[in-house]
Amino acid sequence: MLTFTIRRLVLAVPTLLFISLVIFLLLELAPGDPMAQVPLTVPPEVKEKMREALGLGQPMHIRFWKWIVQFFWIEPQVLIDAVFGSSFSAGDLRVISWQTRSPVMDIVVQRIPQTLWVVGTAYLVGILIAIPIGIYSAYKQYSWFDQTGTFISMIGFSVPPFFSGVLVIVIFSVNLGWFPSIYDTTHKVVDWDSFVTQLQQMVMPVMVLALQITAQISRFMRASMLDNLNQDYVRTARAKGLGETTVVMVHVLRNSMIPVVTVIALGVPSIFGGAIITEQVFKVNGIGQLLIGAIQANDLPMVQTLTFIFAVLIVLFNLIADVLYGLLDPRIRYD
Amino acid sequence: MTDKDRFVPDEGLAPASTALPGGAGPLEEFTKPPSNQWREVWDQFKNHKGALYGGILFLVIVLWVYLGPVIWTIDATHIDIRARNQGPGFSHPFGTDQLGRDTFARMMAGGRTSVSVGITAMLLALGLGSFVGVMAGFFKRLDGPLMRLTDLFLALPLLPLLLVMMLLFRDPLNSAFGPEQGIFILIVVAIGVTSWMPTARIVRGDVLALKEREFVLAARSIGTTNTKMILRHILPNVLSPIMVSATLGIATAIITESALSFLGLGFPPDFPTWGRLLFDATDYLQQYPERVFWPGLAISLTVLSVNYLGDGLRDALDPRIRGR
Amino acid sequence: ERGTDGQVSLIYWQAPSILNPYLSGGTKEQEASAIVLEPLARFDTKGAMVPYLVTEIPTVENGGVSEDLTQITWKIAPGIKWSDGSAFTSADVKFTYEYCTHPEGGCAQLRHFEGVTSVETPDDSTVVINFAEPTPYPYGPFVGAESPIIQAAQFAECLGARAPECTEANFNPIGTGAYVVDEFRPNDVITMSANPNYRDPNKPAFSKLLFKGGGDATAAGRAVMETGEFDYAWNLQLAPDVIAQMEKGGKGVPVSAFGTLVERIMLNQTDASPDLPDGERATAKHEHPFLTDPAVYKAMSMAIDRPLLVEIGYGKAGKVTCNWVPAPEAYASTTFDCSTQDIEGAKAMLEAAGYKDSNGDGVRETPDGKPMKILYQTSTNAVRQDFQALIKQWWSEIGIESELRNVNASVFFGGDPGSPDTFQKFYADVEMYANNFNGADPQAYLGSVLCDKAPRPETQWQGENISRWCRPEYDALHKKLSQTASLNERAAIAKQLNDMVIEGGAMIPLVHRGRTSAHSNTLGGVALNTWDSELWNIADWYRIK
Amino acid sequence: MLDNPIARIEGLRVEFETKDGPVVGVEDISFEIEPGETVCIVGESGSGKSVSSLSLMRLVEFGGGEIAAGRLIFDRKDGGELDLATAGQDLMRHIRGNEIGMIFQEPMTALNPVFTVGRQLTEGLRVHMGMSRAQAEARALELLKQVRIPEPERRLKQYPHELSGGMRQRVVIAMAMACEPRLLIADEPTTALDVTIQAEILALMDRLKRETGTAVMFITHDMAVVAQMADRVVVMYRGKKVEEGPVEQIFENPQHDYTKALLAAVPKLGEMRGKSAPEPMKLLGVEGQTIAPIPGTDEVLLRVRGLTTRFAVKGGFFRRTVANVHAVEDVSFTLNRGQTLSLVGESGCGKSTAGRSILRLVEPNAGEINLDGVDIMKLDQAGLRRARLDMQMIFQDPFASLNPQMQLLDQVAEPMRNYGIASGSEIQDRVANLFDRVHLPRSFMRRYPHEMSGGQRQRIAIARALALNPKLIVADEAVSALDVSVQAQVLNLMMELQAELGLSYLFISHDMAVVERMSHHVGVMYLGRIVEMGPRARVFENPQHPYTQALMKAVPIADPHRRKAEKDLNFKPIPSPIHSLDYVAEPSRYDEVEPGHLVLTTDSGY
Ligand SMILES: Nc1ncnc2c1ncn2[C@@H]1O[C@H](COP(=O)(O)OP(=O)(O)OP(=O)(O)O)[C@@H](O)[C@H]1O
Ligand SMILES: Nc1ncnc2c1ncn2[C@@H]1O[C@H](COP(=O)(O)OP(=O)(O)OP(=O)(O)O)[C@@H](O)[C@H]1O
Ligand SMILES: [Mg+2]
Ligand SMILES: [Mg+2]
Repeated sequence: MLTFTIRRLVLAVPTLLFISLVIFLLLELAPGDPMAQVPLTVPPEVKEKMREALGLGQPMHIRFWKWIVQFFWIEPQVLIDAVFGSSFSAGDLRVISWQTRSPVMDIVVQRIPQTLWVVGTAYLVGILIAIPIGIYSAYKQYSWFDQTGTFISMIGFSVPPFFSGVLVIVIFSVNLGWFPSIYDTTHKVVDWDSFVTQLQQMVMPVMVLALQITAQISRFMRASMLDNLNQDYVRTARAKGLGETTVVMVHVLRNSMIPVVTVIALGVPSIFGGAIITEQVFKVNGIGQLLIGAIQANDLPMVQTLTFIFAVLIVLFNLIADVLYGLLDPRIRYD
Repeated sequence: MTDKDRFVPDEGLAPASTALPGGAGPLEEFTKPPSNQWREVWDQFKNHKGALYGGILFLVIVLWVYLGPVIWTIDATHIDIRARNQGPGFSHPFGTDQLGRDTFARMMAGGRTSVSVGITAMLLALGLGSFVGVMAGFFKRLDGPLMRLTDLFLALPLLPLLLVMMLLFRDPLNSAFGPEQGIFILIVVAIGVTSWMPTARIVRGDVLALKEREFVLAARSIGTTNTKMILRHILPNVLSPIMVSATLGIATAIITESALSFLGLGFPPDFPTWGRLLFDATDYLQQYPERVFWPGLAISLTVLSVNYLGDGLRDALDPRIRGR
Repeated sequence: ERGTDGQVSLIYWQAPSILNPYLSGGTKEQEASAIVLEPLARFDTKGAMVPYLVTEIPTVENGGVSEDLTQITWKIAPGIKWSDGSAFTSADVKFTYEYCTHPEGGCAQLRHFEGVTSVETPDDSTVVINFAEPTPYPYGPFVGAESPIIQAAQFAECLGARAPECTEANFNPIGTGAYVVDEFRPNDVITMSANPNYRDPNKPAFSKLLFKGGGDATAAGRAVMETGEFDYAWNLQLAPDVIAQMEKGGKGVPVSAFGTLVERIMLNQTDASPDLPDGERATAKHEHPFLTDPAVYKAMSMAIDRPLLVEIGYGKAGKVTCNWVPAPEAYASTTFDCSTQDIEGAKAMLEAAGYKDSNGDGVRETPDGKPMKILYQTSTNAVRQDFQALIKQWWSEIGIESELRNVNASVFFGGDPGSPDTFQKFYADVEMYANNFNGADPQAYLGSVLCDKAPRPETQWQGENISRWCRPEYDALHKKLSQTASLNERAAIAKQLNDMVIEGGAMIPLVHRGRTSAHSNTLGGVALNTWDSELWNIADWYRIK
Repeated sequence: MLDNPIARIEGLRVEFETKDGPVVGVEDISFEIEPGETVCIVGESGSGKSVSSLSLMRLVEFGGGEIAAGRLIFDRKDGGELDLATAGQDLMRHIRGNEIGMIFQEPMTALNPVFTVGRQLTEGLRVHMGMSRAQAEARALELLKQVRIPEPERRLKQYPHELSGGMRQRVVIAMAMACEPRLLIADEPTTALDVTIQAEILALMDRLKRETGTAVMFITHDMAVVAQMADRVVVMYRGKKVEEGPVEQIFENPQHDYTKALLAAVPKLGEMRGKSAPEPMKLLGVEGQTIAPIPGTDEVLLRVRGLTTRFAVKGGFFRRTVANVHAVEDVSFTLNRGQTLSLVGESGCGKSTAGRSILRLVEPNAGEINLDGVDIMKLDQAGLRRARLDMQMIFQDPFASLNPQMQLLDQVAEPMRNYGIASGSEIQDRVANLFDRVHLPRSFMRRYPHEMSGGQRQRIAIARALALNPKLIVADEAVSALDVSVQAQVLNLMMELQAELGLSYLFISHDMAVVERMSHHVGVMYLGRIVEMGPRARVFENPQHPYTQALMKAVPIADPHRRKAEKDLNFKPIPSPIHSLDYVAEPSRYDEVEPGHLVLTTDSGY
């Protein structure tokens, strides 16, 4: 298993380098210019100078190489410095956002907490709701509960968040006044009251996101349970005289969770990636909003870095899903 | 997660004793006459209640959006400014919008685009996904590169990709197909190209498993070439996961299109789609709630009907289940 | 009493990414930095200048401006301190000039210092600005939200190419304004607190300020007027019935004010057909097949029902206008009237000029047989899309077929020379957007249609003359304006210039747009200003008890 | 009290709710089981054996069935009688596993793959006996010892997939025995197992029964097993009981036609004694059967020399080959035209690999294969494809080897289409002829595999193999998955075709009785090598190699008078065929003990 993991990790490096190159070329081809924000009154020659200051004057391969160095060599040093208080990175040029003229990673780090709070919680809540629903739907296949569950998850799947988000805002903030419609990213949880406030402001975005997540995961859970409920070992367990609860919640569930757990692991990168539309609707200003903002402002270093981080996460969690599968299912042996 | 190893009690269907004395002679005939394959598919499909209703509903929606304008002749872009912001009434069954355009007509026009986008984008994604999946699963040498390609596409951000595509292809497409067709092709391709990966993975997994099945070996021993092997033996047997992807694909394509509208990358403003109608109407959620209701309902109904339709089709296309 | 009213919360649906207006030309950055950084003088709600960091506005009458119009002298008011407690001196002003005019700095506000030869500091409280030529309107530098003063001490190391590296200074500039930055989160939120060293000991009334960015205008309006979570929402570009509905929420009110913003349709004087090779497309090399014909653009203008547009799109925040320069009062021409739609008249005009529908497809052809089909583009925005649909219908009634296109605003206004979708490139026949000028003097604005300002490949498609409209007599008259000092005379010339542009078909003005913002019922002191930053008087804001 | 039956089934009727309305699983079944007695239920697949047993456990309900009528009287430990058909699920839960234990057919799937053996064994104990974890584990260990699993301590911590099939089945037995139930239901406990393991398991059950006095309800379709195990026999046919009686009576004096047919269809080891050439079986109710020996010719068709096939075991960081599975090691034989050579041996000894290597469906590492003058090993892909015209294969699992999505017509026509032998309507005619050949009605041509019975499917596979008029057919366990009665028919069909068309078979099987019936020559394989080879009569009547002898002994004999005792059986575990890269296999050397009868002298590992 360890060899497998290491092998996959090593193989991932060229893949990731290739991915980063493709992203880079893609962004180069994309329309948009970082000087878009600068008004027309600035003469072209000044703009040209500004571009040069951003490193845009250099040929493409040099810029790509610079980004690689900055991202893989300097940024880790900054991280080490931040943790141990050393100063390896002093004076080195970090990956700088064109939009804010500040290091990209600092902004990313700033955005992670709110993304995790909202999207992460939604993912968690979604899973926690989805699993029991999936189990029960499968156990009572074609019952009214199952039918309703299918129906609701299909609706949940088909309602775009820009609509459901506004709908809950109108209902819960405007009409009922229960929750704030705008997420306060500066809010800090220090005591119980502030925790309650935090919960209040999280409820709606979490609700909207969790609806979609629940819809998907519960379908998976149901299918997986159905696959296992008819297996011979279930009959064996019953023949042993075990109670229904034990049979379903221990024997069947454990087996059914294996594929679901890996599906869940595969979804984790999307937490870090944020939920672009939901973040926008509730003004959560997490990673998703950062990405879309950067794209709109043609902030290439930011977009490049963010998408590359996503790529790393996706590759990493693919691996984690595989390893989890191997760990959970004793039949699977890598090597 | 396919149902390929779902418990199918096929033994006992034709007791072996039919060949024994006491039975009706050595080779008893089945009472059921051998029938046309498509007839059987239809018979099974008919008996699947959800599928039948889903299918009918989907058909109704498709007919409504494509043939409806023949009956309801008001032009979806016609502005009748005096009649704006009307509620449902006799002359405008779904009311009118802020410019006095007939919502009913706009729903049909929007549905035409949405349904076409859904179906074509799904077909494209499916075609790509199945192709990559089959190739990767079947040819060991291609497996690594193709799966890395899949990773790459999974990791690519959709938005810049779209912007690049818009930049590179919009003008050529516009001049070749006209502006509406051009953007239609662009959006369909964009959605298709960014959503084939899950299908590819599932298909690959199934193909890998199928390759180990004895009938593939048997086919090889009777001299079946690779191409024929894929066409005759592999593809029909991965049809059911593909069908599932297909039904989900239509739904996701319709929803993705609406998200593109939200981000301002979708169709032009006078080109209604359900996603855009819904998006435009959310601003008026409080004043005119019925405006969000219609497109919302249409999207949900389509997604639902397609889902049930897919369930039924999958069962109907699998001769093992069909025989039950 | 300073700091007694708790917190004031502002929501801007576009989030600032930096607090240094010299490094970003965006309105959102200017608005946000206006809370902290101040210019020597600002414009009030009527466009008149009010002294801020100076004792009075220099004029020729009071001797502040030299007779030959090449020098202006500002007297800094005594006792002004930076928020860190150090004294504000003329050196800071001079530094600001140096900072922005540094050849490698890429300063976004360079045009405010156009024509300035030097800034002198005879003493700590005197600033003398010298111009190369007689400048009848010498209030470009250091006046208004776009060219505030930055602290020399803080930015000393940030000159030229090093400007972008000063993240700390760019995010937390030290200013003389009513508030000090506590934390700046780029593209998200800014928290500020009252400036302890603010010159008026009783201001500001709030101790804290929250400046939230992001989302969309609907949500911002809702947060102020319906849920009352925020005190102030900026620039609510929403349909009037949406705003009216929000107002029913009862927590806040929309306020509107008119500046010089005009929603207009620009008419491309050149041929933007995709059949032309790149480099010739949309340049003066090829004239537009029919848009330059007065009969055509006049008919197009007549076909438009402007009052209806106002009603649908802007309600109280809009007025019908036929002018490019609608304000200030003195500069607004009254030559034209365009408040009634005249489809029949338009048809007749086209008919008379030889544009007939000869093949019966409902679209007219030019005398040489070209169908009158145009591409009509604008940025993505609900109101603009409604306008497009309406105007498309009206034009189709007079036999001009239009194809609509909307482009994401960030691309459309982005100015990327590589993108075909920018408004400068104008790869369309007509395009709709709004523009205005800051300050109260239209001279620079009127200069934007000079022949040599046309975007073209040689200028990397930069330039303000979007229509590529070119009349030598206009250029000459504009030159005359730049040499005239008398306000009355200037107004007369300006009106004449405006009329030439409209008459000549560079654009079809549609709506004189006001700015609508909203503030909560409990927020006092708001005076919506379209000539300067909306937050120009934020020091005076208070909580109504 | 003593003669009180432990379980009495009266007029049982079970219905299943299906899409096409209710289906009757079993109808009006009545029989009883006395304490300490073994009752065997026999009958072909689908006759309702499992349904009856599951009803007794009230587990049919979970499969969608319903006990529509009848009583299931069970005599409980504390004396009272109880009708299980009406008992509540709570009470049933108490009885299941505690008073009635059940062993299932498939050891591969009957255990939960994600829990350790120990966990699954102790579960029932803790529920029913209220044992603590430690107590339960101690008892589990004891149980494993009882079922004679080697290294029982280690097994407790292992997962099911880490055990061999035989061991798994023992675990299942131990699980069923855990609470010392008074009635043990064994639903085809050995069907999926090898002869040798089967023999062991049967002996084990017999011993356990004797030791604990448990009554056993034993379900099987294998008459030989019945003969070994039963006290009484219940014969079921199409959901009904057709006959019941003591085992001797059933075997010696069967009353019902079906029972007679069943017994006639069972190939019995030793039946062919004294006959030199194979001959078809006499089947009841088949008119006009001509039973004539099939002599074949002496002309060599296939000559295999030193065939060696290894599978690489990859590992390490760079996925390099770290070891080899020596699946087939230096195998040589010849096969004559019109004759059958059988390869026998236990699971995993390399029979299939040998067969596939000859067709080069797996690539052999070394060796020489000469088919009718063509050197198969030297052919390129195109040549190989052409060569396959002459050699075809029939696979073990008739269902798995047919494409479930293709109509039978197309499946049979596929080889002809592939080689462009025929086209259009000619194909149709040819396929029709082939259907006639294998005795399938032409009307089946438009059917799908799942619409056929197992025997019919195997006929399709045979028809497909015949389509190209091959000279050689490799039949890899072609009848192992079939019911006895069907098996007999397919065997007869194959022999008939051989007689008519002069086909040669390489017949691969692990069933000694079938091999005896079919073959001219026999090769016994063990761990990749042929350990003994010669004319069928010689090998069966005079086995020389110790492995052959052990194998012969393990075969259950369909005669209740010749039961085997556990002590007769003595199997060594099979050594691993995996060897490191530098392992050099010794060449196979043989002793010719009689003319044509070769015995391996090289150490085979046995
Ligand atoms: N879940 C079910 N749904 C419908 N019919 C069923 C079901 N289970 C069993 N049957 C039917 O009941 C009959 C008896 O089946 P059963 O499983 O008892 O056969 P069996 O004798 O055990 O066969 P085998 O030897 O193959 O195990 C068959 O006709 C079968 O089709
Ligand atoms: N594709 C393969 N890769 C690796 N090892 C294999 C492969 N196929 C077979 N083996 C191994 O080769 C050996 C011989 O296998 P083979 O299938 O020939 O046995 P068999 O005698 O046919 O057994 P059975 O009676 O179970 O079919 C076994 O140890 C098996 O594990
Ligand atoms: Mg059974
Ligand atoms: Mg085998």
